[in-house]
Parts: sequence; C-alpha cells; structure tokens
Amino acid sequence: MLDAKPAKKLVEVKDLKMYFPIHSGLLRRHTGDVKAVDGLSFDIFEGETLGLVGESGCGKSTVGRALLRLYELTSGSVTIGDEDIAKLSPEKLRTKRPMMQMVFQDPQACLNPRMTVAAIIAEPLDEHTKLSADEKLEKVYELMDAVGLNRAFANRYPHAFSGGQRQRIGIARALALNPKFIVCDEPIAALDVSIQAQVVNLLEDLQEQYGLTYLFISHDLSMVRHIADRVAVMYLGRIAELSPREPLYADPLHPYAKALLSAVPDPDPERESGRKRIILQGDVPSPSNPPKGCNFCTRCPEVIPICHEVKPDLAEVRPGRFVACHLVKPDNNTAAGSTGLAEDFEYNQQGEPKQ
Amino acid sequence: MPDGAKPVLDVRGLQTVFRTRAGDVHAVNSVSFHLEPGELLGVVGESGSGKSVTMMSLIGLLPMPPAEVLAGEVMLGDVDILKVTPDQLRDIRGRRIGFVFQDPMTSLNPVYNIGNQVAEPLRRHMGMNKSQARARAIELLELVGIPDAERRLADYPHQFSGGMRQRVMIAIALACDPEVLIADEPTTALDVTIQAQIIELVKELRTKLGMAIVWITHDLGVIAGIADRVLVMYGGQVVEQAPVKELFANPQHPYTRALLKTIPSVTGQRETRLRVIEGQPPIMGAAPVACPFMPRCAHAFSRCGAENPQRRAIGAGRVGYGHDVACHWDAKTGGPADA
Amino acid sequence: MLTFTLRRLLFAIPTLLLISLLIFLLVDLAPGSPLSQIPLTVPPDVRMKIMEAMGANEPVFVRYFLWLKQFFVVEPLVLWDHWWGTAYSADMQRIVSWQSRSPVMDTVVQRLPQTMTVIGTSYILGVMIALPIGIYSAYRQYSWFDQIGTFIAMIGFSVPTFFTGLVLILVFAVNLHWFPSIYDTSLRVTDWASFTQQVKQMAMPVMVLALYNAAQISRYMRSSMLENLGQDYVRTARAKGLTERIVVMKHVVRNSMIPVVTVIALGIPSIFGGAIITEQVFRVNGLGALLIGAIQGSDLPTVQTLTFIFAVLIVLFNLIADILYGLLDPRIRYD
Amino acid sequence: MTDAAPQAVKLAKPRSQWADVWVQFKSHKGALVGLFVFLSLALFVSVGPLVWTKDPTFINPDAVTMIKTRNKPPSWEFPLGTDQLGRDMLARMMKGGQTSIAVGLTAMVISITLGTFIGVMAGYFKRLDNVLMRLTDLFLALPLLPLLLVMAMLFRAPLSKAFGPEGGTFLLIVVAIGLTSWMQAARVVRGEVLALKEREFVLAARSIGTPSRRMILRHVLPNVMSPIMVAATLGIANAIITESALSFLGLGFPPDFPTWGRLLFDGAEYIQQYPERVIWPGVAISLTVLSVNYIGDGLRDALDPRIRGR
Amino acid sequence: MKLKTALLGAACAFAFAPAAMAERGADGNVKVLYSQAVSIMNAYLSSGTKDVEVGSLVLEPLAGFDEVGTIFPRLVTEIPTLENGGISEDQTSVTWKLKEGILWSDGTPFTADDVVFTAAYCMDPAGGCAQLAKYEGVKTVEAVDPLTVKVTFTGPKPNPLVAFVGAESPIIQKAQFANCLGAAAPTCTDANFKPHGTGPFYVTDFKVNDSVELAANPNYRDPAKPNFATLSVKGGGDAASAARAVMETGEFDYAWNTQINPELQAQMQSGGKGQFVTGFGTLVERIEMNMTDPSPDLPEGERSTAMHPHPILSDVNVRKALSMAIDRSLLVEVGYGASGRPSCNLVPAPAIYASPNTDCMTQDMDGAKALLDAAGWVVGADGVRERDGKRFKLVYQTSVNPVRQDFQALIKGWWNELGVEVELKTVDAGVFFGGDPGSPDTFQKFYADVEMYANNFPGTDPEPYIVAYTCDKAPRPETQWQGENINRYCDPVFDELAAQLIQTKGEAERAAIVIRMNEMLTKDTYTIVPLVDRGRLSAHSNTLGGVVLNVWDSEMGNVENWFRVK
Repeated sequence: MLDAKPAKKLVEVKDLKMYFPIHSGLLRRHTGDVKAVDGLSFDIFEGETLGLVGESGCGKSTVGRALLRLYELTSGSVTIGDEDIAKLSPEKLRTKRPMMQMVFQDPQACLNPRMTVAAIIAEPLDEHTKLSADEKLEKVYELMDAVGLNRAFANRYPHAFSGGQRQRIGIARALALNPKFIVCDEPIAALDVSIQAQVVNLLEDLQEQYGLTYLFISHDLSMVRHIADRVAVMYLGRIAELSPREPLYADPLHPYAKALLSAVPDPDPERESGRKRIILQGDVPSPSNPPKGCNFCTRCPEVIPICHEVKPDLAEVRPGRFVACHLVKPDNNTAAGSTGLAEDFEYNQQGEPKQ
Repeated sequence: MPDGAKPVLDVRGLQTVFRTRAGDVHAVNSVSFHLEPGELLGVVGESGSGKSVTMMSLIGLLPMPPAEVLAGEVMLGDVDILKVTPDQLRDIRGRRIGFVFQDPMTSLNPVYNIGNQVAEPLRRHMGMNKSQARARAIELLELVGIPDAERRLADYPHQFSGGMRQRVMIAIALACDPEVLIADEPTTALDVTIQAQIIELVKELRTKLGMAIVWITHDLGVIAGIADRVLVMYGGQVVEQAPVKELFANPQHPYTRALLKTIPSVTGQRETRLRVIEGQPPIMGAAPVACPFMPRCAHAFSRCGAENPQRRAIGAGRVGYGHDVACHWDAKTGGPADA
Repeated sequence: MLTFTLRRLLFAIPTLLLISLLIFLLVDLAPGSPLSQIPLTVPPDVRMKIMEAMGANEPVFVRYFLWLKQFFVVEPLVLWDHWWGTAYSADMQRIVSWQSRSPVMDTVVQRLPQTMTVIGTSYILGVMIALPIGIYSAYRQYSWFDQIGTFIAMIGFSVPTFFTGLVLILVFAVNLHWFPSIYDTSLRVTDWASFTQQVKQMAMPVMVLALYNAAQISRYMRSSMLENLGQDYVRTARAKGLTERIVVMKHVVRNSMIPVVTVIALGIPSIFGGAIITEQVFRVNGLGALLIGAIQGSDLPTVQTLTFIFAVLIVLFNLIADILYGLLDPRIRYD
Repeated sequence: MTDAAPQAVKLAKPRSQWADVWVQFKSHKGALVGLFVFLSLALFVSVGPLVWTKDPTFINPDAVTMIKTRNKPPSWEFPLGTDQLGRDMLARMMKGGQTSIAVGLTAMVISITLGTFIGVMAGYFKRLDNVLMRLTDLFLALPLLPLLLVMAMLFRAPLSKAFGPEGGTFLLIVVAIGLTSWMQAARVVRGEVLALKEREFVLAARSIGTPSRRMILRHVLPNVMSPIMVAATLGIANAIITESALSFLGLGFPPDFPTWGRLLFDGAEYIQQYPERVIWPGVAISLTVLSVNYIGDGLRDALDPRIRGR
Repeated sequence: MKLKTALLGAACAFAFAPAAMAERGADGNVKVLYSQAVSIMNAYLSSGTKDVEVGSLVLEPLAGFDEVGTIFPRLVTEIPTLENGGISEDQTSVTWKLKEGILWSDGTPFTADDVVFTAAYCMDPAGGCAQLAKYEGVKTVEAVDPLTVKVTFTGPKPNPLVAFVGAESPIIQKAQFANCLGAAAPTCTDANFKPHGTGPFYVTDFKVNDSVELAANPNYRDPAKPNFATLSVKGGGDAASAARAVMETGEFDYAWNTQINPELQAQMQSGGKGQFVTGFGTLVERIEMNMTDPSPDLPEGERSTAMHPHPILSDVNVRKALSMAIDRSLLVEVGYGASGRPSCNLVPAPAIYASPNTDCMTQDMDGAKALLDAAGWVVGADGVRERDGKRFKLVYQTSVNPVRQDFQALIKGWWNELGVEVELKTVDAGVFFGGDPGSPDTFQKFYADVEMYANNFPGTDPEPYIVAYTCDKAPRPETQWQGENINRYCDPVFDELAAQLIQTKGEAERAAIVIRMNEMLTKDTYTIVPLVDRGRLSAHSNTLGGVVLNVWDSEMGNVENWFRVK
C-alpha cells in the first residue's frame, strides 16, 4: 500500500444506512428503527486493507454484510467497481457476486457440517462456472494448496478440522472465484491466539498474491493495527474516526478512539503498569434509541454542552484523518501539511464534504 | 510474597480424565500450583490447554461422569477438598471459594431476578433470613458498582448489559467473603472498554477485600496488567510458572516465548509480519509420554519425544515458587538442560 | 405482553371464521344421512318429511350463515339470559341437534362435567406422574430408572386405548370386582360413600388415559430437562454451593417447565375430543362420546358445533400457551 | 476443554458423518435392539409368506372341516392357531403385518414430505411464514373423523377403480393419515430452518449467490435431517396405530384384508376365550412401535452433534 | 315353539312371583343398559328402537302387542273388532273406548282429547313426524265423548288397528304438547325429554344420549305396580361389554340387544350371574340380488336401473346356485348361536304368514356347480368361471358389523369354491342406511351385485312390507333413489297379487296371498336369498324377575311386572 502508484477507488460507500424496523403495538405498526448503521461514507482503494473496529453492537458486521448486499440497504449507495450494487437486480447481483466475497467469523458455523471440504470449496464454482468435475477438483486442490490445506483432506467433513484449518477452508471458498474484494468479518475472533497469527499472515500473503482488497472487520485493535492500512473506528452505527493506521495508533483524535485504545491491555507488564487508562463509564446506548447529538456524548469523558445538541460531521481534521467530534477542529495547515504518500490521495478522495 | 508463606490453596499432582466413547481424554496431567493469601495468580493458555478443567475439577464442578479426577490433592487450608463428602464440598463452594464464569449471558438463570440469585449463597451459607439477605445483596451490588442497586434487585438478567451481568456474577462470587475467587475468563466475552471496567473493579475489590484470586485467561495482555504470578498451561499441564514481570522479561519455555512474540500490540513496535507458532494445538488423548509441545517446538530434540519434562526451577527457589519451567531445553544456553 | 395478547386475539378471529367455514363444508360433504338411524320400515315419503322438518334439505350456505348467526349471536344471548334472567333470546332459533331435537349447547353444557372430571383428572394425574418421572429420568440419564421409564412410556403410547381399557375391565371389573366397568353419570357426590363410589368408577378410565398422557409428557419433560441440565447457570448454581435438590428443583426444573407447560397447555384441547375411544369403552358419556355419537348418527349440527368448539379450544389454548410462555419466561414477558 | 472430544476424532481415518452417526447409533443399546427387532419384523412379513404359503383368507368351504378348524390353539399345523372362521393366524399375521408396516412407512413418507416441505417453505421464505403457519394451525384444528369420511366418500370409488379395492384403500388410508399428521413435523422443521437461517454458512452461500432452490436442497434440508428423522420414526408408529383406529371405525381395508389393527380389534371380542388372538397382533404392534421409537431415540442422539461428541 | 326360550324365562319368573298384592316401589332400583343411548323420549320425533322402547316406559298406546303378537288393550276397555262393533262394517272407521279413571303422571285425567291431539300432532305436515306411516289413511280422529275416540279412514282398511297401537304410536298429553305442533315440535325440549305419561314410570332426569332416570308413576292405574321405585337407563358402548355388565360384573339388571358371538354367550351364561333371553320376530338377514347392472362403466343415472339387466344375475339358475352354496346353519352357529335360526323366508312370522319353504336349508355345492355348468358358466384357467369371455365376478357389499363381515368371508369362501370371484365391500352403516341420494354407497342405490342386510316389519301385519316389491317401488333416479324394492324385482303377476292383497279382508285369505308372494321372491326366483331369522337377544340378571322378551312391541312392554328376586 505504501507504493506510490496512484490507487483507484474500488469500493465507494455513500451515506449507507441500515435500519432494522421495530414493529410494535396492536397492529404491528412501524414504531421505530434499530439504527444499526446510520449514515456511513467511506472508500476502499484497490489493494488496501481497511480496518473497521468497534465494540460489539456498533454495526460493524452489518456494514460488512450490507456491502455485499446480504441485507437490503435502507438507503445510500455502495459502488463496487463501477456499479451501485444496492440497485442491482437479483440476476445482475448474482453475476456480480464472484468479484466480492466474504470470510466469516465463526469457522464452525460458516461451514455446512454435512458437506465435504471439496464440496464446500467447489460450491462457488458450481454456482458461477461451467467447469467439468475434474477441472473443478483441480481448482479445489489449487485453492487448498494456496491456503495451506493438505489435499488429502478434501473428502473430510468440517468437524474433523481444528478452528484454524476451518478458517482456511472458509478462505479457500472465498477465493474460489478470484474475487477482487473480500470482507473479512472478524475472521480471527474465534481462534486461539497462536492460530490467529497464522490466519492473519495467510490473509496478508493472499492479498499480495492475488492483489486483493480487504475490509477487515474486527474488535481486536492490535490485530487491526497489524493488518490494516487505514482504520475506521465505529461507535453506535457511525464512524468516530477514520485515519491511516500509524497516526491513529500513535495519536487517536476522537475521545472514543482514545478510550478504546487505552483500554486494550498490553502484553507487557512494564508498559502496562505505566499506561494511563481511560475507563469509560456506563454502557453503550441502544441503537434503537441513540442519544441526541453526538452518539458518544453519554460516555464521553470530554463532553461539552454542544455534544448533546448537535451531531458532529465526519470531517477531515488532519491530512487523511477524519474525525467526527466537536472538540477536534481541523488544523489550518491541513492542505499544505500533507506529507505522507498515501495520505495524499486519501485526502483528495475524502475531502468532499457531505451532508 | 515471602516464599513459603502458608498458601490458601495448594494443588498437588491433579489429574483429570474424561471418559468418552472415543477413549479417555487426559485433560489435566499432574498439575500443581499454590495460591498465597491475597495473591492474584494468572493462568494463561489456549482453549483446550486444561486451565478451566483444572479449576473446575478441583472444586467438583465437572459433570462426573464423564469426568473423573484420578489423582492429586487440593488443600484448602487444612482440608483436602478432593476427599471431603459432597455435602462438605458444597459447604465450601460459594462460601470459601467463589466462582466467576466466562459468559455472563448464560451463567445467570434467566427466570429468576437478580436479587434472588445474589441472595441464594447468603441464605445457604450465612444463614441469613430474607430481609438480611436482601440488605446484603444491595450492599454487594453497590460494591460491584451497579447503580441504583436497590431498584435493580427485582430485574431479570436479560435486562442487564453484559458488563453489568458480569458485575452481578462477581457480587454472587463475593457474597460470602470467600478466601479464594476463581475467575474463569471473566472478561473474554466482553468488549475492551467493558473489560477495562471489570479489571479496574477487580483490582479495586482486591485491595478492599484482600482475597486470593485465580484469573484464567488466554489474553496475555490482561495477565500483564493484573497478575502477580503467572501459570502458563499447555496440553493439560503447567509448562511455566513465574512472577509476571519475570515471565514477560525472561520467558523460558519455547511455547511461552513463541506466544509472546505472536501477539501484536497496540503500542510499541509494529512488526511487518507476525511471528507464528506453526502447527495446531495438541489433541488430548492418552496420558502424554512426550512433551505435548514437541510437534510445534523449534528446539525439540530426541529427549522431548521420549520423556515428558518435569518442572524445574530457574535460578534459586523451589518448583512452584519463583520461576520454573517444564522443558528439556535450556533457554539460557540454547541447548539441553541438565536433568 | 398485553398488546401481544390482544394482537393474537385479533388474529384468531379470521382464523376461526375460516375454520368454521371449512369445518362446516367438510362435515356437510361427508357422507351419511341423519335418517340412517330410522328403521327401514319407515317409508321414503315420510323420510323426506322428516328431513324437511329438520331443515336438512336447505342449501349448505343458507345453513352455514344460519349456523354462524346461531353460534355467535343466539347462543351467547341465551347464556346472557340464563345468567341475568333477561329474555333477549326468547324467540330465536338455537342450534338444534337432529338426533335429540334439543339445543346442542345444552347437551354440551350437560356433558362438560363428566369430561372435566374424568378426562381432566386423568390429565392432571398424567402430568403429576409425568413430571417427576421426566425429571428423574433426565437427572439420571441412562440409569435403570431412565431405561424402565422410557420403556413404559413407549408402551404407553404404542398400545391402543381400546385395548388397554378392555384389559383393565377384564382384570379389575370382571375378575377382581374392584371397580365398575360402566361409568354412572347420574351419581351425585353427597357423602363419603358416594365419593368412594365416584373414585372407583373413575379409576379405570383415568388409569388408561393417565398412562397415555403421562407417557407423552414425561418424554417432553425429560428432554427439556436434559437440555437445561447442561446450561451454564446450572454450573453457577452448583458453584454457589447449593444442594443438588435446590439446583435441580429450583434452577433446572423451573427453566425446563417453560416448554413443557406449553406442551401441556396445547394438550388440553385434545382431552376434550381425544379420549373418544376411552369414553366409549367405559361409557363416560362426555364430549368425545357426544361427537362420535353425532358422527355415527350424521347429526350435522352437533358435529359442526362440537368440532368448531374444539377448534376454538385449540386456538384458545394455543394463545394460552403463548401467554403462559411469556409469564414463565421473563425474557419474553418484558419484551 | 470443550472441543477436546471432537478433536479426538480428528486423527481417526476420514469417514463420512453418516459413519459417525452409525458409530454413535451402535452405542445406543436400545436403538440397536430396536433396529434388530424392526428388521426381524420386516423380514417376518416380507419373506415369511414365501416360506409359510397358507392363504390368509382361506376358509374351508366344507362346513364340517371348517367348524373343526375354528378357534384352534397353536399347533404344528397352525403355529399361531386359527380364528373364528378357521383362517390361519400365522398367515394372517404376516399378511396383516405387510399392510400395517407398508401403511406405516408410506404414510410416514407422505406426512414427512409434506411437513418438511411446508416447514421449509415457512421457515425459509418470510413472506410465506404467516400463511403457512396459519394453515398448519387450521389443520390442527380440523376434525379428523369427518375429514376421513369425506375423503373416503370422494375418492374411494375412483381409487378402487384405478388401483383395485386393496390398492385404492391403501392409497386412501396412507394419504388420509399423511394429510392429517404432517403438522407437527412442519412446526419442528420450521423452527429448525429459522435457526439455521441465522447460521453463517447459509449467509456464506448467499454471499456466493446460491439461489434459493439450491440453498434449500444443499444447505437447509441436510441440516434439518435430524428432527425429520425423529419425526419420521414417530410417524411410522403413529400411522400404524391410526390405521388400527380406522379399522375400528370401519374406514379401513376390506374386511377380508387383514391388518394388525384389524386383527387386534377382531380379536378383542374373543379375548377371554382365546387370549392369544389379541396377544399376537397386540405384541406385533407394540413391538413395531417400540422398536421404531427406540430407533428414533437412537437416531436423535446419533444425529445430534452435541450428543454425538460425548 | 318359536318363543320357547322366552316363555320358559317367563315361566321361571312366575314361579318366583312375589305375593300378588305387592306394594308399589318396594323393590327399589332397577338398572337397564342400552348399547345405543337414548336421545329423546318422544317416539314421534325419532323412530330409533332405543328411543321408542325407553319412551314406552312412560308413554303408552291405546293397545299393544303381547309376546306372541296378540293385540291387547292398554288404555282402552277392549280391542275394537267387527264383532263388538268397534270396527265399522265397511272397515272405514274404528271406535276406541277409553278406560275410566286413568290419570297422567302429573295427576290430570286422561281423556279422548289427548288421543285426538296425538293424531293431530303427528299428522301435522310441518312436524316431520317419524311415525307418520302409522297414521296413513287416517282421515279424521274425533272425540265422541271424553272416553270415546273415533278414527275414520279415507277408504276401507283391512287392518285398521294401526294408529294408537304399539309403542311407536303412544298417546301424548295435550296439555303438555299443545304448543309443540308442527314446526314447533323440536323446540319443546322439556316435553320431549320429560313427557307426562300414563305408563308405569315418569322421567326424573334425562341426559341426552347418555342416561335416563325414571321413578314409579304415582298415578299408575294399578296401585301395586310397578314393583320398582326407580329405573335407570344407561346408554352407549358395545354389545359385548353390555352383556358383560349383566352377566359377569353384575352391575346391571338388564341389557338390551346383547348380540355377541355364540361362544362368548355360552361362556357368560356359565358364569351364573344372569341369563340371555331370546325372541324371534320378523327380522331376516338376507342377501339381495341386484337384477340390474351396477357396472361403473355405465353412465350415472343408468347404473343399477331397469335399463340394463344384470349380465350375470339375471339368470335364475345362477341365483339359485349362489343360494345353494350357502350353509345357513353354519352361518347361525358362527354368528348368532341361540339368537338366530336358518330361514328361507322373507316373512318368517307370524306363523300364519310363514311359508313352509325349507328347500334352502341344506347346502348343495355339487348341485350348485352343476347348475352353473348348465347355465354355461365354465371354470376358466384360474378357477374362475367364465361365459363368453365374461368373468363371473361379483361385488358383495354390506354395512360395517363384525358378524356381517364374518358372513361375507364365509360366503365368499363358498362362492369361491363354486368358481365365483368375489370382491367384498363394507360401508359405514350411517352411509349404507342413510339414504342420501348423493352417496354412491347406500343400500338403495345398490352399486354392487349383491348386498346383505336385515329388515323386518312393525307389528304383525306383513302387508306393507311385502307389497313394496312391486315394479314401481324400485329405487331409481326419478324417485331420488328412494323405494323399498331394492332388487329392482319386476313381475306383473306379483304386482297383481299385491293389488289383490290390499283389497282382501279375511286373515286366512290374506295369509295365502302373502305366502305366495313370499315364495315368488325367495324359492321361485331367488331374488331375495334369506339367510338367518334373527331373534332379539337380551340379558338379564338372575335377580330380576318377570322379564318377558316381547319382539312384537316394546321389548320392555311388561316392565311394570318386573320384580326383584329375593
């Protein structure tokens, strides 16, 4: 990602909203919405990894699924390549599917327990190609090689594998149709520590090998730090901060990002004992009834009166860094101060203010 | 911590096996450790390393059958709790040893209100009547930081958030002022900000109440921040034991060393590529003859396959106190350790 | 919870109307004529006259709407009049049986006590037997008790009740003379003697049905218990040092009861109609016997009304089951 | 430690999950005995008549002989005795068993197919859910007896004409039982499908673009097999008992066409003089139902991965 | 001869008879079991035997039949005859003289007005009276004075003692039923369930289709009767368990219609708790031959009509052969035991009407085969007879009933032996006898080659019964498939005899014609193949005395004489 070649936008999300209606009362009238995703805009560039972090219930998984239109969007657009997939007909969507794939969280649940590994990996091929059985098998073997699975396991059932191996099967399936864009929905959350690294390394290798673009959804900030080029921090259906990796981890701007980072325990007693923790009070409000104004205002240690009134927009406050906070004002020298290679275009891309 | 102070809990040679249709699974193999008064002992290991089973079996919470404790003694003060009658054991559980489990969503009974569940151990062990138990329950909930505790007594678990539920679990575990609190991955199911809250809470309660704590986790980060001493488990046995700073600064076992390297951090240097421990965690089966980590160990040599290493002390002190490791390989010399 | 209940009630109305139409048409289409009871000696023209007098030769839809009106307007009014001594329904045509030429509802009301006492007792008894068996079987899964319980339960629903009933009669009535083989519906319980007599005459039908009911419910209880015994909160309860009795009886049973109570509630409508054969065997002339008699006599108004009442009961107990579920499970109650 | 046992399976040689199911099934003693008993019964009724070739409906036309052979106790000539018309009970038991077991199996297939279809449709397609579940409620509320009478009247004659009196009645009975017993299966399957729809592999298949039809066939149906199998075994038992109740009501097979249910009902009248007349069919029905129930129990355990692990 | 058993029973009973002047109600309670439950006490709204008979405990006709079929007065002083002038010379009117001083159970006097009202009640065209046939040909019923009733007919009536005679046409109380005329009849639930009567009992509690509690009528005309203070009737269940309740458990004193297999009868009888009583009436189980073609290939409306004669059964020799193959005594032994006897007659009783015809009594398999051979039906390759490529195959239907099913199996066996292929069909009794023109399975529609059922006639006069076999009484689409000539038998000679019978007065002459007609249907043409003369079989406990099984009227016609054997 850090090469100088000007990157192309692969995914462009504009004002994405995913509301899940709440029906209540005698006649099941529509009385409200769970605002799982409430107006999200961001881009993903070809070949990069965008990390999407946040706590459970913040809507990050919903974003991933909405991007592949596994849910019908409430509003907004998701342009992948050059088509708005939110508006595609079911048939067009089907032909579009090979280019965008997904890796799931639970390696146990995401594999059909009644299918063999070969059948699972071949399923996308069955759906979208007209290969002969032999060609398919050959392709399956190639994919198994690519993800580091022994070909001899092709006829086994998922339950005979360990978690890490299952996740490899899931990755092989996602790769089968040579996708350009893969949504990794918490792919390592259910794995053991020693296995997480294996999977992350595999994902990185594959990215390099196939020129993949990832949306890497995770609650594990340290892993995201490792794999992502840019990171979006979500809170209660909105993006709190979207920044390139290094500046974010070195100097988080949004109070929530600060708290989040400070809460991650560090596996080093020396550093850990020296760190100043920001302990947030209370719980995340319900997405069906988010607070007025800034959605973080109920827990924000730095809250000021305006936060309870006005919803802050996601604005670029530093070159390439977008923050939705009343406390973080754009630097005056933003335009001039852009130094980083990547930051440059990111600024240009994201610079359009939106309502 | 003075070496040799009388431990509140002393576990020696604990061995637990699951009798399954596919054969016996030796889940815990000769695990020994002790817990000193007021100490927080961290137990780390991946899933399947036997850390939870160890704690469950010493207090008789495993379903038996299929589980069976083959050998060992567990001294709680002067009592070997593996040898007491079930009734005596029940008098100990909840009274002298408190338990906090991983998943606060499922660990509370969904059909009884919180007040009822907090009061249960009080009425069972402390002989309190209804109103006494209720008053104490309010105190306890306030202690664990549940706002508006009196009103919330009548609420049901599903009306609490995950963090609040875990606070309730802690209140239940602490209800009878136990000498030992065993916390089995208490923050794993929680978000990081909530995890931070709970860790703060436990630290605070520890200074306030002074009980000894066993904290089971797979997260070395959590251990680094909270534990006094650490037990590293792998393949159903203790592979390394050391005070926390010593362990992180000077890990001895190849597994500990590799593990520490695989974990990325939000601070410090970012590695361009993660280190990995190749291979898969061991499958528990028959009682091990070889070192369980041998198939994944970069330093393995012939002896590792022939003999399961005993724990040996590093530096001064005896095994179980100070720093010890169960490995044939010597990290200092990079060669076989002397037997 | 209240809106949920109201909503379900609202939904029940179109469902019931549709069911009533279907039942009406179905029963009407069924072969058989009310005249089959009349001896062949009665000449055909007299038969036609009888049919006319019954209104049996009206077109089916005319009869349907008339029946609807009678069921939903006239009969409730009659009930109202009965309670409050008014006379709104004085000149209205009620639903009249073709067999007895008397209002069907009166017969239903007359039959209810028998059905309630015998079939109800057997159901309650069945539940009372089933629950401890189910609980203990699950607690000691695969023990001898469990195996034997399973075996008896399976025998319980593999033997037809007409057979069990017959065997009981031969053993207890013919050979041992313990219990009467025929149920006396006119027995009034006034003193100890008549009470023992009532108990005696209920013994056999209750045994037959209780065995059958207990067999089913104990299976549900057992599997529900098994499901809950493995839950985390059971471990929590044990970790608190509670005794096994409290762990099982307070924590596991209460949770296991939630689905079982639903099953029990849903089974109640079947006790009104499902015990037809047992009622026949012991001549407990309850609602089931009324229905089978009406079917045999092609007494369409009675069949239609009774089956519709059963349908109403099924819908009603479905609703009650849902509400009970909510009451037992706070997670639902507060949503 | 929770996944210790599944891992233990890992190093064993690869085998299909059906092999696992069989291994687990084998360890359920009751189920194994049940399977043995059921197969024996099936063999008895299918191969038996080839060995024991007496005509089950044969009545000796010579009155004197017929009188002599009435109500015989078991003997070498009539191993299970004879009935009130001198017909051989062993032959009748075999013939009756053929019908009863065939009715049980076929009715079960119909009811399970219907129940599964409706359950899957309701669970998978949200739009159909309400309609189909109301339909299920409706069928639950329908009176069985008049429904059977109607079906008998409307279809008996054309079916008899097309398939002969026995074939026609057979079809009528199995369809009638099937049509009135699918509701439980539909409810259970719907519940399972609803839960299954939340599983990630269904989401994964959707992200691949698998159309609904293949989604159901490939991902949904195989995973609801366990409750279906259990419902199926219970369905066999239920159908055999229902058939006996139909014989009781005279809606069953032609009178000279024995089934276990009819033999039991006919024998009930003679229970005091010739108790064996009810014992044979009674034991046969009970054994079938029991064995099938035990098979169902074993299957339920074997098909449930959580139990299988233990 | 025919009533031997019943008479013996009666003789026994009298042997134990208590002192003549017993006190009313001294014997406490008697319990009666009916395997069909009583649904109404008013015989005019239901002609079910159970309703009529239980109703007869309360409501009485003017005259009844005794156990040998002789008419005797109940509420009248004497039976009207030509001799005593009660019947007019031209046989167009009957005058009944009522007994004096008879009271209804509510204490009001019984008068001629009640009789007049009863006729008006049943003859009301909107009432749907089930016993309308009893009043056929009645022009007027008038009260000459409070104790005299005159019934006038539209024309001469050879047998004028039909209305008000027998349990089917009892007298109901005008005061109670005054508002129940015509369409209002069914609305009088209370009157229909608890009618005031002149009989020995009155209803204290009525549970529809379940049980009836009765108590001795305080105003009964014989101050010493009935012996029992109360009588309970319980209904429901099957015959076997009813018999068991009397014969084995002793829970009941009397069980109605305990038709069970002969062996069970014998076993229960040996128990010593009770006994079976039998009486023979006119009920004959028979096989009816379809003279028309029931083939389903024919269009609806032509099937089983005179348009197409039956392809096989039209040949009298074939019918005869089928009859000859049947061993009737075996049927009796298997199905009825003491309560049945072989019969070759459609009209088996009363004695003067019964033909001496016995030629069907012995089975003749060889003769039957010879007849079929002669008729051109030769045994084919698979043992089934054929003629001109047509297989000898019959569909044999009857209602669902265990005994009938045994009969079907036996007869099928014999016919198979003849080389006849038989398909059995059973129809639910409600459908079979239901007469629904829309159903294909009614006995009238006769969509089968042969069918089996039993029928009889009420009272002692076979005229309406036998004259129903005329050509115009055949069920066919034009008559909505109604009619009693089930076989579609059609013979002008028979029709002529029928017309003659209606005109004939003298009993002997009438009997001769009836016998002739009976033989035409049976032994001449084998259109109707009688099988068994079925008697009533009831059971009573040994502690119940005075039971006389009456088959010509209500079975419990002498209930006032029942007593407890001490």
